[in-house]
Amino acid sequence: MKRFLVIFLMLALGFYLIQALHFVPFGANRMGAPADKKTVAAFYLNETVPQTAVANVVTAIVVNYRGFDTLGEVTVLFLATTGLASILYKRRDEEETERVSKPSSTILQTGAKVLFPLVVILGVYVFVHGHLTPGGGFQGGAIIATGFLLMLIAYQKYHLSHSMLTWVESLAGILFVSIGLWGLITGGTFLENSWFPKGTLNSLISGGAIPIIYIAVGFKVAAELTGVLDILLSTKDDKSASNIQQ
Amino acid sequence: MSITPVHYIAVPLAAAFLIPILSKFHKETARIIPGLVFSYFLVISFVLMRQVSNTGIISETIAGWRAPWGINLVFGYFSGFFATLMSVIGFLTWLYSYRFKLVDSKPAMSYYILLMMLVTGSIGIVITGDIFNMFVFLEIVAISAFSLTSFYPGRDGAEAAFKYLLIASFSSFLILLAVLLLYTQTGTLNIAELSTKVHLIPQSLKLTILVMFVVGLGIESELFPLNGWAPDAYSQAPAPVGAVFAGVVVKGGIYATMRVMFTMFDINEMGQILLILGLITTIIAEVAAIKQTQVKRMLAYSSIGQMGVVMMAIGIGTEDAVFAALFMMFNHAIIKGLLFFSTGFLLHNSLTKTIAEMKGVAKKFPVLSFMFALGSFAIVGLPPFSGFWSKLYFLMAAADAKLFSMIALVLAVSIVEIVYYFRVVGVMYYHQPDESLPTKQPGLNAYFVMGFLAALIIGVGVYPDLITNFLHAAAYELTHKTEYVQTVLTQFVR
Amino acid sequence: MEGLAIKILGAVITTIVAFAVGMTYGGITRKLTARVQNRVGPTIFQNFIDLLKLQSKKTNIYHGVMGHFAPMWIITAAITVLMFIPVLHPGTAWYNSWFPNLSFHGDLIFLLYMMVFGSLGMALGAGQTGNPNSAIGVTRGLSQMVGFEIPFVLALVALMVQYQTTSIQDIMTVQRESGVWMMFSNPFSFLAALFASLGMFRYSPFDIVGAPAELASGPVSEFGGKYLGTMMSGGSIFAFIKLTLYVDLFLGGAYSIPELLIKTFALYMIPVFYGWVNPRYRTEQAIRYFWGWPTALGVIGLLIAIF
Amino acid sequence: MCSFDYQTIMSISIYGSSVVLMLLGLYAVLVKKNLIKIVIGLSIVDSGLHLLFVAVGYLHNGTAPIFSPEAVDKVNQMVDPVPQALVLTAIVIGFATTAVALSLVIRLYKHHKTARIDQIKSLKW
Amino acid sequence: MNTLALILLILFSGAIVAFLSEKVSKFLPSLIAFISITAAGILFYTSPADVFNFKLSMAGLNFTLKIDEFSRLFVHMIIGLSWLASMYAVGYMQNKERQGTFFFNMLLSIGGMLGIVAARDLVSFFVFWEIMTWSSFLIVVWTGADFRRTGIWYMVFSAMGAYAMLMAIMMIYSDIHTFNIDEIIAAIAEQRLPHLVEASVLLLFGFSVKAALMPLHVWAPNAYTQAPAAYTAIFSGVLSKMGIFGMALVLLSMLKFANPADFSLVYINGFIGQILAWLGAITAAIATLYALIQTDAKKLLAYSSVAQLGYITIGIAIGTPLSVMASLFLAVLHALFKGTLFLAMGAVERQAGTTDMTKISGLIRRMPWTFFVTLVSIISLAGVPPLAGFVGKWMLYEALITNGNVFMVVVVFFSSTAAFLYSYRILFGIFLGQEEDDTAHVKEAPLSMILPMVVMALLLIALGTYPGLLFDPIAQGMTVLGFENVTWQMTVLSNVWGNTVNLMYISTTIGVAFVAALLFLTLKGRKGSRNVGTKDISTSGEIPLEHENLTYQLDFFKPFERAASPLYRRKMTKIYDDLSNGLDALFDFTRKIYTGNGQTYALYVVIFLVALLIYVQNTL
Repeated sequence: MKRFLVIFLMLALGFYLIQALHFVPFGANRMGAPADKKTVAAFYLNETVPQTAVANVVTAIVVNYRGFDTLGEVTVLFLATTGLASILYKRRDEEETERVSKPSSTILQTGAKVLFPLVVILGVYVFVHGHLTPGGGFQGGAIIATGFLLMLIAYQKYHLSHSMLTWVESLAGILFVSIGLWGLITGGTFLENSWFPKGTLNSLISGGAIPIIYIAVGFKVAAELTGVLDILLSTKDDKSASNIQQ
Repeated sequence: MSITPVHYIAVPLAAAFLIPILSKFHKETARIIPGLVFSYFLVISFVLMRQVSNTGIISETIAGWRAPWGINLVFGYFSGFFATLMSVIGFLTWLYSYRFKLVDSKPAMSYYILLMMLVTGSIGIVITGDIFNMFVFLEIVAISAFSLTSFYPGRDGAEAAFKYLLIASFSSFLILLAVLLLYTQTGTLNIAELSTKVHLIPQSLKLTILVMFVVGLGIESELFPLNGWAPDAYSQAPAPVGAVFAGVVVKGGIYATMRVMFTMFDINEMGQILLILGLITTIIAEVAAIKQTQVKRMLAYSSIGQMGVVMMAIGIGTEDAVFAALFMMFNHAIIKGLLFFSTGFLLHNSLTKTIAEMKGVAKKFPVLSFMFALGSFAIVGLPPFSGFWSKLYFLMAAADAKLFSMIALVLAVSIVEIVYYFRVVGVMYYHQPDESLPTKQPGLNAYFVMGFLAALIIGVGVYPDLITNFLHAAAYELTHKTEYVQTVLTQFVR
Repeated sequence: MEGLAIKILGAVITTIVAFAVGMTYGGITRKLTARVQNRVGPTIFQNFIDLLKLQSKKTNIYHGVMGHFAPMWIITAAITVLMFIPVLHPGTAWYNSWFPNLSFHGDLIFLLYMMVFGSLGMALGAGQTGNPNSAIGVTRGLSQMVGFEIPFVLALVALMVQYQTTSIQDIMTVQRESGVWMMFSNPFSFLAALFASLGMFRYSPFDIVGAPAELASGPVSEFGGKYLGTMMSGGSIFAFIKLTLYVDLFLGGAYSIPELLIKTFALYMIPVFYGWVNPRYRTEQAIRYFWGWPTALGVIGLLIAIF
Repeated sequence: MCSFDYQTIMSISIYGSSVVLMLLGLYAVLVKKNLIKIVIGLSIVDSGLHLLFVAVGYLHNGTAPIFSPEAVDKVNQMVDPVPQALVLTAIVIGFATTAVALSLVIRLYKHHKTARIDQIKSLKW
Repeated sequence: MNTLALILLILFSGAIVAFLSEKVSKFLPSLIAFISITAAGILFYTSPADVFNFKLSMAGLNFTLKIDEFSRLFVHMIIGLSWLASMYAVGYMQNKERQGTFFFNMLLSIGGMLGIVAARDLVSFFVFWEIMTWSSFLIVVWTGADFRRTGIWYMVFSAMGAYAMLMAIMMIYSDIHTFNIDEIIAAIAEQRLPHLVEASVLLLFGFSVKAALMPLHVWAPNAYTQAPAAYTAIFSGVLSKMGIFGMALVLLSMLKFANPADFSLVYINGFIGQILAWLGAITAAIATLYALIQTDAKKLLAYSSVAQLGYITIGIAIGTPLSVMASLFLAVLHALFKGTLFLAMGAVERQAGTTDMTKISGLIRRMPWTFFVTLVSIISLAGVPPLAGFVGKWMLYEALITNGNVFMVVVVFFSSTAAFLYSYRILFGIFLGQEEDDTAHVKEAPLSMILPMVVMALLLIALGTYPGLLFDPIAQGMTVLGFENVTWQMTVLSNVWGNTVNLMYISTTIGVAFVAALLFLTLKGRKGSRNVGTKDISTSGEIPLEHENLTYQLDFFKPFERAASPLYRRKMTKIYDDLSNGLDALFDFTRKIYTGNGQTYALYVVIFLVALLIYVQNTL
């Protein structure tokens, strides 16, 4: 009964979604010519290179034009780790719990050992070149986190230093905010990019503060994602659950 | 460096990132830094409100890009009202929970960070001028709220948080979809520019977008069929967080609704629907509240009911109605705050937090019980407390719109409200305590917080002009969007 | 000053007449009742003899202040009501010289309430004696009063509405001028009032207050000597008052003492006769009785009076 | 009947798959009883939505909005960069939500010894 | 400083000080209350009449307070009775807990009442009305017994009334955008008020609640009973009169100005008046019937108050000069005698520990002064001449008869005859009858409690002969209501048919006869008379034994009850109970929407989304 109701609802919703998407023809140019700067997108395409000297427009948008969103986004991640820590918080006496995953095979362990540095390096590459190539802090951070995931799965006794993660994510966050605040302090606006030399287009050191922010974001994301994975993996169905005070 | 709206966001974020490091050196920093931030909020609010009254709406650019290109923050009377209210409630909540005994430093740290970010996120919703940015702040609020809801270990907190998360995911999905569709049609995400361009959207699509906003933001502002999460979340979160939910988080949702409905679109397009939704919400919530056995759950339903009335006022959509809605929100924030704060100690050691456990607490906690009773009197709208005026103004606005049947229904559910609030007061004062629960006496900080709120309730009740002029300005600003749009779109670059 | 003296004299004469008539009627009733029941019975003047005996007895028992006040209360009420009732037709020679009293200064509603005054005193006195029978008697009496008051008031209101006045003199004058007694112009109201009078006189079957068999005379059971004597006198005056009121209201009043005596005696015999043929009611039966036909008659009479 | 040219097929397949993903996810959320499946459903909804984000920014024969030295002049063929930036944010937020959701599921499972949503309703009415 | 504002300020700040001063001394709040009321009274009576005028513009609304001649009548009542009651309360509340709360609310409600009668705009009227309501609510529940039945019901009914008023106020506002009563009256005269009839009916509904009119009276008996006696006197004496005040305002002040040319309006006006009057009559009858089966003296008086308010309502609703005068006279009188009675019951409660008439009796020798004031008030209540109650009753009957409301007269007469029953019940139940051993220790109340009662009792006696003392302010007040040139005489009552009753003669006759009888009976055979106790009696000629139960208190009017059993069958409380149970079930059913299953909530969201989409796409 409920199933049919849901199917009906889905069909109706689908109908209205499609009806709505009918007004959004696929592949049509809705931003207008970049030179006209009629829409935000056109403005970005037109102005990114002259204004910020960043090759990757998406990066420019993410870090500069809409940098505030990114700050929020980083905060969301930060809150997720903080929240996770409090949701799955264990008292000291139960801290020494094992990881939930089963012991893994030698193949995985060996492979992980080999792959881990490569994955981390790839991640670092991705976020360092975020302003030049597709990719960036988030992507790089995520790649690094997968490396740690691999290690966490492969080695049951693999211990991450939470203190280290905290330091990394906090410092990266502080870096991001202080770059933003620097703009404010120097009399401009928050997250302002103009005080930093722009550099030349398509070189590693270009785009002013954008790469710095993106690297900070990369570290932060990597640390946070790793932290999340670690917390999730190291929680198990422990016996003490029943006597936790409600 | 002069104070600008972005301080509302940048300072707490810096603080939040700092706390994990600093608390490694000294555990108390996790408590104190949020307090400093909240105090700074008060300073910002005060300075900015003065600035607004001198020079009009403040529009601040981020990253140095002029309004449609970059994200901008807008601070006028309307946003300022919300930001100030949130700052005050946030500060009071921090002060109130300052001495909360927490198991050890780590959850305490999470608690204060999450609390701070809950308020910050809500203020972000309020001051941002960009619709996608608003979404991001909504998510910041949501994630902090999930974590705070399940803050107490135990199963019920997690259950409440999961329901909240499940429903809030729908909210973010719909808002995101609506923002995407808006973007495809107008090519911009700036609220001011959107308001000049929404007429370009085909009617059918516009309605779909509006519906998505109504549902998505309706979840945040606890409209009827969308509010299943609310009672659970309110009742499971720690009591001060309940106050923040009622005083800050919901206000963010309502603000977003108002901003979208008034500034971006025209309220008349969805006004009727909001009106009816608000009415249904009020009726069902109050009806559900009367049957509650848990105090905090009852307060939660009551909050929903109040928000229903606020939504009705928004649905009416005139300047007077908006004024009434703002007044009501102000009252709701301070009164519900007082109620949650006093229940926090009254039921401090209770496991089930039922009304029956409050039997005769007035003998042991005369001041707390008095505060609760005062809050009850105020929230049901008895003069000379502040709740009365907002009710009066709402009714006046509704009467202006000739919505008599609606007035009648709202007044009828007010009677229900009286019944359940007074029942609790009766239990507190006129029942003999049957067992002595080892309860905790509040500290001076909690007394200060409650005393302040009580003074505010009585002060505004006796002399509503303390706040009405300000609210009138806010209502005027919202219903006359030209100033907002012009300030944002024509501002000088840098 | 002379007028005042005459008034006082008239008042005294009125009181004496009322007292004598009431006592005598009581005696006649006792005699008649005895004859009907095939007994010899006391003399007609037995009541006077009783009174003499009571007043000359030494009163040993003092039941507290209310017990002391009760008889006075009754006699005061009786005299006051008597003063405000026109014994004879206004304008007649007899009336002007001897019975002017104060009857221009009161009206029907005042009389209705004033008549309760005495009962109230009695009730209070009876209450203080602490005798449960007295209290039971009082409650019965009050209950019965609520019973018969409804038809009575219906009749009186009909009267007042019909003649557009609340003054007794005016009612009498109207009856005299039109020559039609109320009894004939609105027989339903008259009947209702008549039924009410059955309760008012407290003869069997409505003698539930005194109820000699079970309550030992009820309210008065604890009184003796001067107290009981005074109460008896008051009661006699009240009997006269009630009869006179009925005559004034429904039988066109009287022009002379003999006419008054004839009319009152005729009226008085109705409850007496009724009592002979009926055993005592229980209280609720009595109340139900009054709320039955008498009330219906009263309503009809009132409707007639309105339209 | 519309002609099945490249554009239509792409439109149907991309939009269609994103809509289908969203609806499938929603279906899972609304019907599946297992908490993990519900969380997966939420993720699927998110994926569909993210796909839609990218899809609406697409331009026919467009290129990535990156000014590589050889493509500096292709500015007119670049796809809309804004939805791509937005979707980045959305993905991260989706990740955060999922992480919190999973942690809540873990805790719920710990206390209720079940992951069926219809058996976890100690808070009601 | 404006005098009126100062009076209100004194009362309100006195309330707060009294509340706080409890911490210092238990005795202090009562003293502060007494002092504040005294100060307010002195201020009121020493200021010239034209200074009671106060305007305030706040929060976009204009508040106007003004004491006109009509209000002045009520102010006399409020200040007078409150002053006496607060004097009484000093002794009455001695050694009780939570005095601060009590006196706080007492002063607040007194201030609220003053505000109500002074208000010349509907918002301040409503504000003061609500302040009065909740402060009296707090006193009603002060003892804490039976909170649900007493407190919640009182509050719910009050709220129903208040919100009906608010609804009416909003209707008026939507028509003419003002709250000022004078402007509203002007608008009525100019027929600019389309919602006049609805608004008036709603307003009257609201006032009927406070005046405890028939279907809305169920809160009153419990509330009057539960409040401490010192306050019940005010509660029943003047607070309930606020409903009467409001009715007078609507019926006589507002509706009267409806254009006579508008036939339907006039018709409705008369119709409303008739309905209200009949409700009042039925209230009087039913409440009297319930009063006489009570065993608790306060509850009995509570029902009696409801009945008396019924009479008062009739007079206002009929709206002829005589009836309004009767009504206002009765209103003042009711304040006096019911105030005295409640105070006396309070004294009994304080001295003997209870007012349950099955538990105490025979207190006449222990508390003679209390008995005296009770007797005087009861005689007034019963309307027996020569005390003041008769005057009010007489005027009411004459007004009804001369106005042609003949069947109403019968109903009213029935109820006031039945009132004799409970009048006797209360006198007998507490003061007369057998003296019990467990009440042997009872002493008379202290002087500070006796004095206020005696003052009021003396007033009742005086007004019985000189009602003109009260007719003067009433006639002045009625001028404001539009009854100009109401004739009245100091000691003579008269109706429109020209019939008169001379109270002077009545009192003189009674006095002379009484004195004569007193002399006769007291002087005759004084010697040898023996003062005996209540056990010294003969029942059916037998001397009762020691253990024999001679107390007759239970089922006092059982025969009457049996006779009138059809009238007792339907209890209004039962109907309300059924209603509230039904609502409860409905509420319980409704909240099942919140099933607790998160998935269901999600389903709601999607259903709602789809429904809204379908609705919006297909209709807008």
